Amino acid sequence: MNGFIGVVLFLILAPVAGGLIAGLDRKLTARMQGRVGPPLLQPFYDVGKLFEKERVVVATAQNFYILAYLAFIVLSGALFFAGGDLLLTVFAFTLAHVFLVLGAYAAHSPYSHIGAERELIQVMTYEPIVILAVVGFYMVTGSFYVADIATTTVPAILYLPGVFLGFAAILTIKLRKSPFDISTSHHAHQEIVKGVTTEFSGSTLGQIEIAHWYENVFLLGLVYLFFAWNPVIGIIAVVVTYVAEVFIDNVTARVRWQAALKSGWLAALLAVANLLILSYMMIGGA
Amino acid sequence: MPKRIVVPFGPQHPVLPEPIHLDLVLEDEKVVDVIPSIGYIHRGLEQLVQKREYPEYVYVAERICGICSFMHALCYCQGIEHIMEIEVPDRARYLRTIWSELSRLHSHLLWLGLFADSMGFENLFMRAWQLRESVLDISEDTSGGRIIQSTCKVGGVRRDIEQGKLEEIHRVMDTFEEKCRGLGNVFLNDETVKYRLQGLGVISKDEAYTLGSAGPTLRGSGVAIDHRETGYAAYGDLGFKPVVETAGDCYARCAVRVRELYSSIDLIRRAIEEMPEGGIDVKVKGAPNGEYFSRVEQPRGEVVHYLLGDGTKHLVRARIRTPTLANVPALVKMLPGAQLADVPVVVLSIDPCISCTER
Amino acid sequence: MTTVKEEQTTTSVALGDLIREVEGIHADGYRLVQIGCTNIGEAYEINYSFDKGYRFRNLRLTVEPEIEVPSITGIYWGAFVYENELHDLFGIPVTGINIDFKGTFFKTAEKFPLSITRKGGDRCQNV
Amino acid sequence: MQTLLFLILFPILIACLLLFVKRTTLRYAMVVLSALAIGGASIYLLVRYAFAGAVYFAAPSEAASMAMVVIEMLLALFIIYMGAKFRNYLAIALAAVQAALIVYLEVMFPENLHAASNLFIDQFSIIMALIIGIIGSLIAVYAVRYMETYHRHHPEVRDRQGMFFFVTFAFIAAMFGLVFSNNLLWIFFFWEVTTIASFLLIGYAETEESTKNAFLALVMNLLGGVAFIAAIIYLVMVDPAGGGVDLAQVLASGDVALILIPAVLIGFAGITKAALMPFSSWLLGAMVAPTPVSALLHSSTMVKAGVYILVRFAPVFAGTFAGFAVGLVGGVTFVIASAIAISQNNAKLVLAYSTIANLGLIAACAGVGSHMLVWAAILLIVFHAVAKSLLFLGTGAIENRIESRDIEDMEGLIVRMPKMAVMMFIGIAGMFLAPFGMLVSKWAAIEAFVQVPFGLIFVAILAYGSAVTVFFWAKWMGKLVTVIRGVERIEKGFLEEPWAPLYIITGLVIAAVFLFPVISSVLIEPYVLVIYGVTAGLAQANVAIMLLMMTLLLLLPISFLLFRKSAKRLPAYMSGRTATPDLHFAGSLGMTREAQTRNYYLIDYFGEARLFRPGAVVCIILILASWVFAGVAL
Amino acid sequence: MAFLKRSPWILHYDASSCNGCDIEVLACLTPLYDVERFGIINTGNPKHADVLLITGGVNEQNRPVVKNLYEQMPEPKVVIAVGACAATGGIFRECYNIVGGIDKVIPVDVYVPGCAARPEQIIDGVVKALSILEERRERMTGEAQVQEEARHDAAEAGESR
Amino acid sequence: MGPFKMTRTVLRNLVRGPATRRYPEVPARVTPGTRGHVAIDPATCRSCGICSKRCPCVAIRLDKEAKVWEIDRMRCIACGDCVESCPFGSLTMEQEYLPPTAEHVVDRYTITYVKPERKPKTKEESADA
Ligand code: SF4
Ligand code: SF4
Ligand code: SF4
Ligand code: SF4
Ligand code: SF4
Ligand code: SF4
Ligand code: SF4
Ligand code: SF4
Repeated sequence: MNGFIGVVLFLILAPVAGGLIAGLDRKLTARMQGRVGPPLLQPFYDVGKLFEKERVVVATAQNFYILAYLAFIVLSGALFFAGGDLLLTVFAFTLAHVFLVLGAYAAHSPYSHIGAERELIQVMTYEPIVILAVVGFYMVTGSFYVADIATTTVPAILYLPGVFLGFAAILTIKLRKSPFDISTSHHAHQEIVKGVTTEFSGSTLGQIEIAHWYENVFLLGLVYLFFAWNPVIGIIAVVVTYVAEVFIDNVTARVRWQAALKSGWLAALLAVANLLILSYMMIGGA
Repeated sequence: MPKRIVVPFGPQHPVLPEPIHLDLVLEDEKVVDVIPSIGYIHRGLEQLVQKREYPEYVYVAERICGICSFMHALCYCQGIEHIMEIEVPDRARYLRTIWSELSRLHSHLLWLGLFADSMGFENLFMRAWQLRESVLDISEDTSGGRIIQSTCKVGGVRRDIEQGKLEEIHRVMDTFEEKCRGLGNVFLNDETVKYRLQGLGVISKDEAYTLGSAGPTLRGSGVAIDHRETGYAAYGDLGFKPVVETAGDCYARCAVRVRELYSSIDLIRRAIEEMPEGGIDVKVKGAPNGEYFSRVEQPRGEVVHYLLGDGTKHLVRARIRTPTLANVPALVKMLPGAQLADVPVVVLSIDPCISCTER
Repeated sequence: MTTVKEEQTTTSVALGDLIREVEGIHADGYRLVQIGCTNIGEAYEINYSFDKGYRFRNLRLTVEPEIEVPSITGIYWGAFVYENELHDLFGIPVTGINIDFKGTFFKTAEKFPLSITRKGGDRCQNV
Repeated sequence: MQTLLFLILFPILIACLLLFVKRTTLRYAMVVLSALAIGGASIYLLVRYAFAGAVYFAAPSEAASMAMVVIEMLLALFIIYMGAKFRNYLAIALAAVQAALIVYLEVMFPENLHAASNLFIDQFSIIMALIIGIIGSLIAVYAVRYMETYHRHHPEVRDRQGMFFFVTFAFIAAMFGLVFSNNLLWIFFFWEVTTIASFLLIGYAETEESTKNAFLALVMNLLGGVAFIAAIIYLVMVDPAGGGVDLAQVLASGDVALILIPAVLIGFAGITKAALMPFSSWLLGAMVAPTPVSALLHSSTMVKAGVYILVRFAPVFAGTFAGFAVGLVGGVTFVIASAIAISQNNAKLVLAYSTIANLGLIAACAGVGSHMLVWAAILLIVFHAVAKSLLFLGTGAIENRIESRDIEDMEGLIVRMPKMAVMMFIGIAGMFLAPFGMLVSKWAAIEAFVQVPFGLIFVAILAYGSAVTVFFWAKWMGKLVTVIRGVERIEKGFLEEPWAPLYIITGLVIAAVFLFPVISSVLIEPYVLVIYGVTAGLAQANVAIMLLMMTLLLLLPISFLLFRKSAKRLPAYMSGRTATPDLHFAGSLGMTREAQTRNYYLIDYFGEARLFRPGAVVCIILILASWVFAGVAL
Repeated sequence: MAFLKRSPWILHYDASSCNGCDIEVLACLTPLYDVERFGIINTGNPKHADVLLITGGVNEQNRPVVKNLYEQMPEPKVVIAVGACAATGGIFRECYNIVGGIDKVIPVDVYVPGCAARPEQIIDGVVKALSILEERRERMTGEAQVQEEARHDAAEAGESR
Repeated sequence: MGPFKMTRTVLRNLVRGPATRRYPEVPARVTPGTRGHVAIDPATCRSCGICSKRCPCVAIRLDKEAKVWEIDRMRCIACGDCVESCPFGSLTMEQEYLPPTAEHVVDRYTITYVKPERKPKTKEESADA
């Protein structure tokens, strides 16, 4: 029953929260750059605007994949907030991104194609660490279920500092922030124009934005799990992590994809090291 | 060669402030060949000498480019003055130097911003452009225009800067220098920036020289050529040493420009300190008859205005060779081997200014 | 008092001697500054400008319209930008350019806008 | 027992008949009918024995064994002949060694060479039989049409279709024999038959390259064969269980330390046959053969024999360092082969590397050998067989139409061959996406590895390996769905295309997801339960969610109708450069160029040249380590 | 709801300007002017843009580019000509290679005078364009029904070729 | 600070608040020397035509017969040459920038200067033809 409530709350509140987070993000970024920045509700205006625009496509099929992307992002988020199996959630999440990439491929345009390739490199970059993070949770709490992990009394972060650091590193990929915003980014001045999203416009672009909001809430949920033993600390940690990501965005240049891939995989190695030590301790302790 | 793709890059492209087009031939993301195509800004304004009398052509020269606007005017005016053997008052020479160096500051800061942007360092872009506004404010205070100063004319300058203002600029320069050094520190010492720049787009000293490169592109490869050394305007009085780096990569070119910020600030301060009294212009009569290759060091390198007059009010020919055109061959040599992500960085590293290149 | 520390010299060169002269200048360690053209009514004056330590040397080649001019890109690789320009704006046939844009370097509304035999005349924009 | 014998002998009969059939239509009819018979029989097997547990049959032994030895000798002679003809002395040497060892065995230990029961069947065998019986015979059906077209496209190749189908069916028969035998000597016999059969099929085109690759496969597999026979000799000499060559008794033997040595040797044979590193090159070389051969080798036969034997021995490996090392060979193979797959643009090579990778994964599961892992390994075998056969057959069908097996040339297949593209799409999805089977198995493997000591290494390997897998599959998928302009549709209606096997297998890929709970609970879980006393499975809730995902996936395309009408079409963004809808733009120097969209292959990072050798070296070290560990354990 | 007015995304293109106006357009994005206060984002991609900001007098080679960019923008959209060059050709009017003003190539909705146009003027220009944009949107939704039908038919006709 | 040299700037920005000039709430920065737009005093213009001859953009048109002085605001580059060259000081450079318009405007002024013997008429100005 709890799970059901979680799902409903997620479906309704996540876009609101995600949009507000995006608004705060932009505001904060602007302040870090010495600017005033847009109104807090700007992301909602933007998406609202996108739905007012004309539908323009290169190939009709491209919009279909984006709908699937949105559907599976929502599904993976819903699975998460229903307290479901974390590993399955992660796989659904990957599936969603494959749809995004396919949408970009379908459009058959040079820049969206390069964006798609880069998006796939990104998936390849963050996938190991995400899986390892899930495994880390299992090792600490003995369960793959979000419901169990979220209600644990074990401070996961103390056991998984390396995993958390690795996860924080790849979070910049998922939030599309410097230094790893290689496939598309929130600002225009990129060598591949808008990358994956180049050929999407109007309501389809709006759907991508909404999916992004859902995704961010889900990702922050993952961050929360590291601190779940104490909800207050958990929420503070989520806020601090997010602010740190915005900060990193503002103090780094974008790197090449090679460096992104290397960093992601090194971060995963860090996580592996962390888990190996953990398993050694557990065997030793047992 | 099976695994190659061709991607059109530009003319409209968010990292390019100005339209150029590149056919990029890529292997995955490695650039194996690049063929530029330009001409999107070619207006044909050299031809306007036939429609504008030579004093009015200054306004056209200023608009060859909005960034080093003043220097084009300066180069043009110095050329006409040389042909007509006009001696410009000392105060005008000093004022010209100040405006020149202000232009350089504004141009370099602008470029640093765009360069940061090409690396995806948005905040650094914002910072550089924020600092640049101080220069634009001085420019507007002294000339009435933020971008296009329009203060140079044949025979001197159009406006004077009063003493109080000069002192204020001198004061502003102190705090401004500190801020610039903070900015320069990021460009020269930040790890992510170094990662993006070092070893990228290398041009050796010999190559840079024989390809005819100019400005920071040349000096970044270790060749100490800077036309201010010849001592036009007040540079002869103030003394000047070129800024040189040796690595020849994007980082070196960036470093040259960063260090030139400091040297420009210094020149402005000394010009203010040594500012002579007197008039700012002389009356100009007659028309130029003769030819001259007028050369001035712009932010991007030496600009050449070849002026040919036949004693009428209209020049026969004004041929403008700008530094970017001279740097294009070097660019074509720099790009192959870079990654797609580096294309904007390498392209910007020569500080391409298409507007003057194509005229 | 301005004293500009530079010297400018201009020497004429015949079409046949061009390559040899340029080779000599290259051997002397000069760098290429520019190649520029002037339409002097019935012929073109092409200035090849070189510089070494602020010593500015010009080779001046005077050619009639339609006369082929050899490319110096074999000596100065980067000369292609200027030579393409000579072709596109003045209609001077330059032969053997290493990167020949074949008239697409500057795409202009009228062909060879600065040539002697300019066709289009002035465009009236004063309306 | 009759069914078992039928499945082994009937294909041989058909094989002999096909040797003499020259007309395609007749051949087609025969193959279809026998496919129905074989498929039907394997399904009957399922119905008959699914709930019966392991059933043993004391099949006729003396005569059969004699026949086998004779055939083995003949085969050895054949190899020596071929080796002499093509000057491959290594093959001759290995065949000679093998023959000598067999003779040694027969002469020295005649009394120990009996198993209590020579044939048996259990749930695992049923699964294997279903794969061989259904997928294998579908491939055979497909092959008839394919070979016809093949010869039309390759007039230079000598038409030996009679021989081709003879070997194909002999192959199927041998595979049945292999999975039904309880006598290690019998297993070895069938093992050798598959080796020779693959040798013949790979060399079918009789070009220099195909002959070379055929010998490569032969030599590597013979190497495994030598290890196999060595294992049997060791078993017979020590006779730890007292059961001689009786597989069931060997496995049930309590003295793990003693069995470990033959297990490791047989495991080595499995490694060669399953084309794990460093022996992957034979499977890659096998790509020169006509596509149905690849499909056969990769999905239902040959390599599956390798992992079959590994999974059989999993209980022996479980918890030993030797087993761990064998598992690591699989793990390393998995991650390296997946990475190399990124750099390949030849569709068949991508499939080959992916096969090697997946076999590696199965071997990793088997080597570590906990109950959950065996459960996952069997799932992997099932799902891999289904999806991979679809992909191979699909690639073949596409190749016949567009005359290229380059993935780049499959761009826009959704426009040119929509039905084929959808089938390929489903096949690829089957290989790496939730909720399809492969992914589910990987998921199960991760959950299982976490629970064994040092399993973390495997988890890490899986984490990296799956990441890489996503990349190379998704980019292929992307090529398929790219919508290109200005091309013709080159595919006929549903019924006109000879694609019945493809439709069926596509159906199987999807059905496998829905049937997965049944397969697991009816076949795999009981098997695991019998061996380990505990069983594994997926939580009910998760199964439900997966079914939900699958349903969502199937429903989503309906929304496609929604988009059909409502949008304005514009050309792609080309930086403002004027361009045509088929992406030609005005390039520099006055040229018209096409903006191609090629996938990334990242050869500098994931190229064969860069990764294969290190991977092979690591694997050789691990194999040696497994022997050392096995020796030490003794 | 008129979200359009609160989120005008711009595309800037330099159609043969002298850079003066371009850098002022860019300056609008930077801290001292910060047009993101009005929800303005520089998208760099015509397919995402609502407002096309063009500088310069359009030369021969830019003519098709400008058209192409304009066509790639989804409705509703507006065009702002920034600076004297973009409005009339400015000082380069008489050059042989200049068409002379953006409106010779695509319809222009707002002209921003100046050489170079000041950031404040550019901001004013965008604000002025917003009401035009809003008008267009209303017209578009009104006509949507009709257009939808027409497009539908056209698509159908195209499909069944 | 460590590898990220931008840190100090970011922190300073956060503490000091935005540097933004809040146009339009705060009026645009102008200086006494700012070149905004050209203004004419039709009462003193003697129709000499020097301004229109000097203007590099040919933005000024003078019709001596009709006594009309026109300026094309969209063409003027605010160089100030006309102002400097007007021998009668009829032209001035104002600091205000012109607002953007939806239409291409040409401002037209009727010259009201009359020879000093006669009394000048009342000023009259009409914009937009
Ligand atoms: S383009 Fe060149 S000449 Fe023109 S202003 Fe800029 S640097 Fe100076
Ligand atoms: S290089 Fe040319 S276009 Fe660039 S700023 Fe200088 S003059 Fe302008
Ligand atoms: S309008 Fe002007 S440019 Fe055109 S013909 Fe008349 S005078 Fe010449
Ligand atoms: S002729 Fe006019 S439009 Fe053309 S460049 Fe010159 S001023 Fe601009
Ligand atoms: S209006 Fe002036 S500043 Fe703007 S582009 Fe034209 S000449 Fe340059
Ligand atoms: S006002 Fe001066 S310039 Fe004009 S006509 Fe009279 S005397 Fe001549
Ligand atoms: S300010 Fe300059 S451009 Fe404007 S009218 Fe006067 S002279 Fe012409
Ligand atoms: S404004 Fe001045 S210069 Fe122009 S016509 Fe009138 S008096 Fe003459």
